[in-house]
Amino acid sequence: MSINSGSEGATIRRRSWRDVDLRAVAPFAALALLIVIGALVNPNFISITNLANVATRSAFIAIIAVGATFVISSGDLDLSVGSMVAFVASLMILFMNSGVIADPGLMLAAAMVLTVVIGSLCGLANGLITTVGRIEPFIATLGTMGIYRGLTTWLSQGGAITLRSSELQGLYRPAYFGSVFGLPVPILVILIVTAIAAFILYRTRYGRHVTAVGSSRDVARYSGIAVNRVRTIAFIIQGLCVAIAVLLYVPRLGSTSATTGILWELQAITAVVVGGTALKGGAGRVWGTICGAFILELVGNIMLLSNFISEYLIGAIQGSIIIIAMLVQRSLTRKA
Amino acid sequence: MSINSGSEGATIRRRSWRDVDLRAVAPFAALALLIVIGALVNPNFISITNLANVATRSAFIAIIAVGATFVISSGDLDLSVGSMVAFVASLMILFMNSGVIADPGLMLAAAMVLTVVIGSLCGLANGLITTVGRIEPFIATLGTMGIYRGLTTWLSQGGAITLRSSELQGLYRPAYFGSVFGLPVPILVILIVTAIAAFILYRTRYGRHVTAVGSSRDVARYSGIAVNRVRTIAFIIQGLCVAIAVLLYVPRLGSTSATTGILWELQAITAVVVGGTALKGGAGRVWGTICGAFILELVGNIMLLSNFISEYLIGAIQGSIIIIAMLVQRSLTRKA
Amino acid sequence: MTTTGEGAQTPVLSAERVSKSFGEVQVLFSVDFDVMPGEVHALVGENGAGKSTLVKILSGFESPSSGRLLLDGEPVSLPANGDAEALGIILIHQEFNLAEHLTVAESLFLGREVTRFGILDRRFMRAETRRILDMLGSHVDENALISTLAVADKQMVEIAKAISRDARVIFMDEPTAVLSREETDILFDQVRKLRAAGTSFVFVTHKLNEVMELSDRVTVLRDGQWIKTAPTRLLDSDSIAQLMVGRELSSLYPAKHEPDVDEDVVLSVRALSTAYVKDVSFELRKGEVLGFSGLIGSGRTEIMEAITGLRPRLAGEVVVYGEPLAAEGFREAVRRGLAYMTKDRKGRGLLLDEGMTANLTLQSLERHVRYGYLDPASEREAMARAKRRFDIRVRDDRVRVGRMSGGNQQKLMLAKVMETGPKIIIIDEPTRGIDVGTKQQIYHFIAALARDGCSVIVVSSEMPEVIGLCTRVAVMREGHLVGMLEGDDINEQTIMRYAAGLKRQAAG
Amino acid sequence: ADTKTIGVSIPAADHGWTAGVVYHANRVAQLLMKEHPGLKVIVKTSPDPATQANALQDLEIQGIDALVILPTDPDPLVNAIKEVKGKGKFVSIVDRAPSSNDTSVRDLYVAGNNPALGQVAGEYIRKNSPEAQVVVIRGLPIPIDQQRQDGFDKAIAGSKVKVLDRQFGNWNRDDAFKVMQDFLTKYPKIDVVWCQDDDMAVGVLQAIEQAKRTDIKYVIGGAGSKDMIKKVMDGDKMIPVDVLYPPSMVGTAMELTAAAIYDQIPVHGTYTLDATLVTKDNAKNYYFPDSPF
Ligand SMILES: Nc1ncnc2c1ncn2[C@@H]1O[C@H](COP(=O)(O)OP(=O)(O)OP(=O)(O)O)[C@@H](O)[C@H]1O
Ligand SMILES: Nc1ncnc2c1ncn2[C@@H]1O[C@H](COP(=O)(O)OP(=O)(O)OP(=O)(O)O)[C@@H](O)[C@H]1O
Ligand SMILES: [Mg+2]
Ligand SMILES: [Mg+2]
Repeated sequence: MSINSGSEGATIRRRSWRDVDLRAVAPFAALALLIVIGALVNPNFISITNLANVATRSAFIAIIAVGATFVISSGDLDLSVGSMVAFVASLMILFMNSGVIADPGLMLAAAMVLTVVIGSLCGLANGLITTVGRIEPFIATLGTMGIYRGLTTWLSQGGAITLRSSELQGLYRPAYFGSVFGLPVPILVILIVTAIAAFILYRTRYGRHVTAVGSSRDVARYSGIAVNRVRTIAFIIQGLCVAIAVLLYVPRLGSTSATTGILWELQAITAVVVGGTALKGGAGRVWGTICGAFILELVGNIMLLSNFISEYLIGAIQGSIIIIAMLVQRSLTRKA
Repeated sequence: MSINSGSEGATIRRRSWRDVDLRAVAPFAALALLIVIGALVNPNFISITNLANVATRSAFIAIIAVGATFVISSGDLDLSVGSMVAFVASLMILFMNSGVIADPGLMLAAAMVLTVVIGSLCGLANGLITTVGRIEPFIATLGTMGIYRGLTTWLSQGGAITLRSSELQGLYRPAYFGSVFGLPVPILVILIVTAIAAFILYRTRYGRHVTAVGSSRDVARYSGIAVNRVRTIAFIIQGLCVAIAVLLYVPRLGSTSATTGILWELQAITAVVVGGTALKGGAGRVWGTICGAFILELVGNIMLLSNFISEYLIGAIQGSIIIIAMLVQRSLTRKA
Repeated sequence: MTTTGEGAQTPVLSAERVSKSFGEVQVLFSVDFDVMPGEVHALVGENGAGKSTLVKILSGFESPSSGRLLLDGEPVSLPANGDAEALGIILIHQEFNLAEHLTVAESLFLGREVTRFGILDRRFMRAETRRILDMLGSHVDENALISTLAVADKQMVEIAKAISRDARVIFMDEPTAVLSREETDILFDQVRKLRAAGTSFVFVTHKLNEVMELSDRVTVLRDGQWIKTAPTRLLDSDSIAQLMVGRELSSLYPAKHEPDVDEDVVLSVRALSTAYVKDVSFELRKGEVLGFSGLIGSGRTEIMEAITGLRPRLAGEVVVYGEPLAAEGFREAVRRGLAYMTKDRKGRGLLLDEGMTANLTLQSLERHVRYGYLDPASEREAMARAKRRFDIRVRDDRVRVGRMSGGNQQKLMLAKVMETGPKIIIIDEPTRGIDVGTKQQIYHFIAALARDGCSVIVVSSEMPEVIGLCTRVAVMREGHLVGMLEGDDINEQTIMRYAAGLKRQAAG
Repeated sequence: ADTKTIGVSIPAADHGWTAGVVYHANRVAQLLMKEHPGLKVIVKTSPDPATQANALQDLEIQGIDALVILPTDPDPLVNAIKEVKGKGKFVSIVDRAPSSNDTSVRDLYVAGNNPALGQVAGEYIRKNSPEAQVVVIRGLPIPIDQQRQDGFDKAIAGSKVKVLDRQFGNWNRDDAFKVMQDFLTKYPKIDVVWCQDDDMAVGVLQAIEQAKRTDIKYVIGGAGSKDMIKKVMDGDKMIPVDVLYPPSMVGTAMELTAAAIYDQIPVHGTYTLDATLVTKDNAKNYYFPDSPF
């Protein structure tokens, strides 16, 4: 066997690198294509402000989708994230309105910690119902989706929950609207969250276990992996990501209602899949997910900036663009 | 080896049969439980009128879910059904409003044929995009969901499309409100559609192939099954079921709007899963699906009839009930 | 039976200068091969030699990169995806090809269902399935779901599926790898019957005694090259082995090394019961190689899985190094130095969509953690080590494990389990699908482990393996441990008598 | 020379009333552009607050001089609106007011009167059937819905009118149909249905008709869809009145805004539109057969 290992080995490595690269690159190619289209549609599109705007507001979906990448890679699905945003954000605002802590800085810090804790607990609940309760994740999280949304409606008594203290609001505003070295905070947060997620998924034991559990529960079990724990942690990571998204969401609008985050779960899942992660579980692509979230947001942005499309048809065109983007991706990958 | 074949074979056979039965029975047990709960909550619940109401209005979701059972069994997913209902119904009403055929009876017949054709074509489109385009069904049908919904919005200019001819309306009304031998037409249609579907799924070659394709694409391919054709036909069946649901939907309110059928896809999928079909593909349970659709509708009905639940919490309780129903089912199955 | 008059007849099916590459990796180099009417043609070679690939090409599941195929002397291009069945060319895949959600009868007729007036004739198909299974002496229930079947039963279903078809040539890619001797005999009877009726067989196996027993001609492949085709009667096992490996093989089994009687007991199993297995007790000493023999379905796998905590126990106790081991605690067991290698490499052993390294280190990732993160360099090293140690041969280092040859998958799985550095190793079917050369390496490897103070349990359906390797042999029958043999008692006859229920010891 | 841009951000047409908003916004946009040759009016629709906040940014990118916004949900959008206002643009808010509705948020507020919509309906019931047993079908759980409920409750406070039940119908015909069916099962006697939206009234009427119940005296919807106005005009017993909540208010706001940026008229403050009670007598004034709503 060693006879042909020399030359062959070399070509093989090159080929498979190209292969891997193209698969990972495909969503980025679709993104680039969209940017070109956008530039043609409206000259304002390509301005830094606009692109920064788009990137900034994709933050919520992007961050949630990073969490979804874990859940989906481990072979599950979480439909409750949209309602979870509403629920967690409501609790955060209610806590800040409660005024239990006088000092605004302290109050804000406490509220942020609380948010992270609640988000993780919501994720934990999803995880336990799915794994310990052995219910299909689709149904389990559809159930909790109803629960979180219902609780939000109840908390808000059908209305809105608004951050009352303008001092707190002023203090908190920069978390969404501010920027560091010219980089808007949300973009910074996306990058940090994704980098950490990529590290966890690709460079830690846990990440490897997620992939294994997603590709085959049985193999994972026979390899001594605590399958249910891995799955539950993935749900907790999802909850954590939701909490981070909430931390950015609350300073932006300063208020929530029962309609906050409606259909975000579908958008998050779409971002994950457009980014190249398979819904069946297995290998996850975190950077692809981010790219997918940008793509979704860009499509909407281009629609809005173009002035020749009947607003009634926006949905239809958005749908077509998603399909076309996937076809482009597919044909790129096929050539590899 | 033949030494122990006698007794061993027998025990195994008995065991697996019992297993199958309980699994299939579980959703019905959950349904029975709900009916008992309902009767306790409100004496009116158990009246024939109420139960008939519930069964009747579950018709749309039930029939759509029967189609979804095929798609899901073959390992795919169709998120576009809700928008497809809106789209097909709009076209049907627009056709009837167009007045191209003077005779109302003929017109109605033509419209019904048209509806069936359009539904099947929509299904075909979904199928081709998924199989020939090789796009994850989740994304492909999310795309067409946008497209059908967008086209509906455009057709209705955002408003409602209403059947204008009151003669036609009068003629068509019994299709939803009428009854045959005391059995409301929609219930009759559910039963017929389900019986046919069960026959196809369990008693024909095509049905067998659906299961095989959903269980393992490779095995199916290696067994000489035209995998893509089987999958595409499942999508067409889904389209057909949507068309049948539309045939019942239009006579009910005589009008559609851009909001018609919103989130019905989630309900249909939930019905399928609650009915015992696994989302991963493989075994489909048509009667279970119908039962799942009833369960969903019953939960809502019981909520409304009960007097002690805040209207804000209905969503939360509905979610909990679904989870509890699944847990009950699961524990029943586990004992098997 | 001796229809081997070469040249006299035209071959049913033949390959001329067939080559095959996957991407830029060539796995077959200009191979010639032919199948005569009514012969059994054995195809042998080391793991990864390209046997499965050749067989897939000849049955239309792969297309050759160059060269041509001839059917009845006429060039053909076989239809893809098993449609060659219509031409009477049938392949029993090395890896199972059954849908888990179907029943046995449904699987048997998948793709060629029998209908009456468009309705599936389920009763007929069930009866027909029963008939074929009975013919094969299989007790498998025709209504059972494939997912509930044991590995061996799945193999029988595959065989039944092939035999039930109207075949001219049947390719069998290691059909006996998971079968017991008895089942193999029944299979061979059927093969002989069909051969007499004119059906040809191509038989891929690593069991050279089976080659000698059944085949009329033998073709040897090595590293994708054709080496030799000859009538079986002109060869013997040793010469075939030599042709395969390209060198002389020393004795297959290493010298047995009996542990001292006063060695520590490292594992003791007391009155263990599960849903199927009843009241099993035994002890394992340091440095011992203990064999588990028995018929298929006798519960050996179940007891091992119960010991390691992969399956619920109903009663009994497992003590490891003097400390009891909790039930359902596979991870705990692994932590305490226990390792278990499954026999179901496709379903439970390996992640087929991942690469080799990810699989190798899956169970032992903690060894590759530096400062809290995984160190790819360390993993690569481990991979290189494992490739050397277990002689894992692939032509493309980044190949998905699912595409590796069966034997090399088996070696990778063994390597994966050994990566955890266990002290007590339970190996279920250690050499399933492994070529003789590598088999020898694995046997020596197991013996070396024992000498180094590890204890090994070998569960195997291959009697010679148990006999050649183990110092004690436990025999299971219908969920009971019926005998514990030592010394001269370890021979084929005695084991068989216990396994078949003709003899039984008091629980030991 | 006088090129100006007005951005109009409104909810996507997700039920009849919003469809009417879209219709009127586009209609008035055409009118305005004809009237002022240099004027560009960009109408954008958004399904939810987050998207609408994005739409505001996108409009800003296009260099608008004035913004007319009908918020999907006002409070979550306050910050986004302030952002625009902070850049010195003229901002008009239509219909749905944020809780802090002052000059720091907007220049002009054209108000549909949500509390009044509930109040007018409540007063009508109080006057015409003083001992009525009423079931209420609400919209979606968002603040405007709450305001309508509050207005209604205020109107019937202290009377013998009794609210039997309230449930959400999500401003959707099918959901309203379901809810009404269940109300009919639950209560043997219902006098009046208040469903505060004409879309939902369609489902309610069908449910009543199906049940062949005669105890229900009438149904009060709201908003003024052409179908319901027609019924009022024709003297339908079940729909004696409708409470106006005209989607055309967005057009009013656009006209006022154009006036503000062109004619430098000081248009500021709050313009509240009445929630007119449409009766058989005045119905034809509010009947627009061409509108999609
Ligand atoms: N689809 C594929 N893609 C890439 N490489 C492949 C593919 N199929 C087989 N190979 C490679 O071809 C070589 C020959 O494999 P093959 O399965 O034919 O071996 P084999 O002789 O059957 O071995 P074994 O006895 O272990 O079953 C192996 O190196 C394998 O990795
Ligand atoms: N009579 C029976 N009742 C219930 N289960 C049975 C019966 N006979 C066999 N089984 C099943 O068969 C399995 C025993 O097979 P197991 O794999 O443990 O045997 P084995 O000796 O390892 O055989 P193999 O050679 O297939 O590995 C058990 O898991 C059990 O579920
Ligand atoms: Mg092979
Ligand atoms: Mg075994």
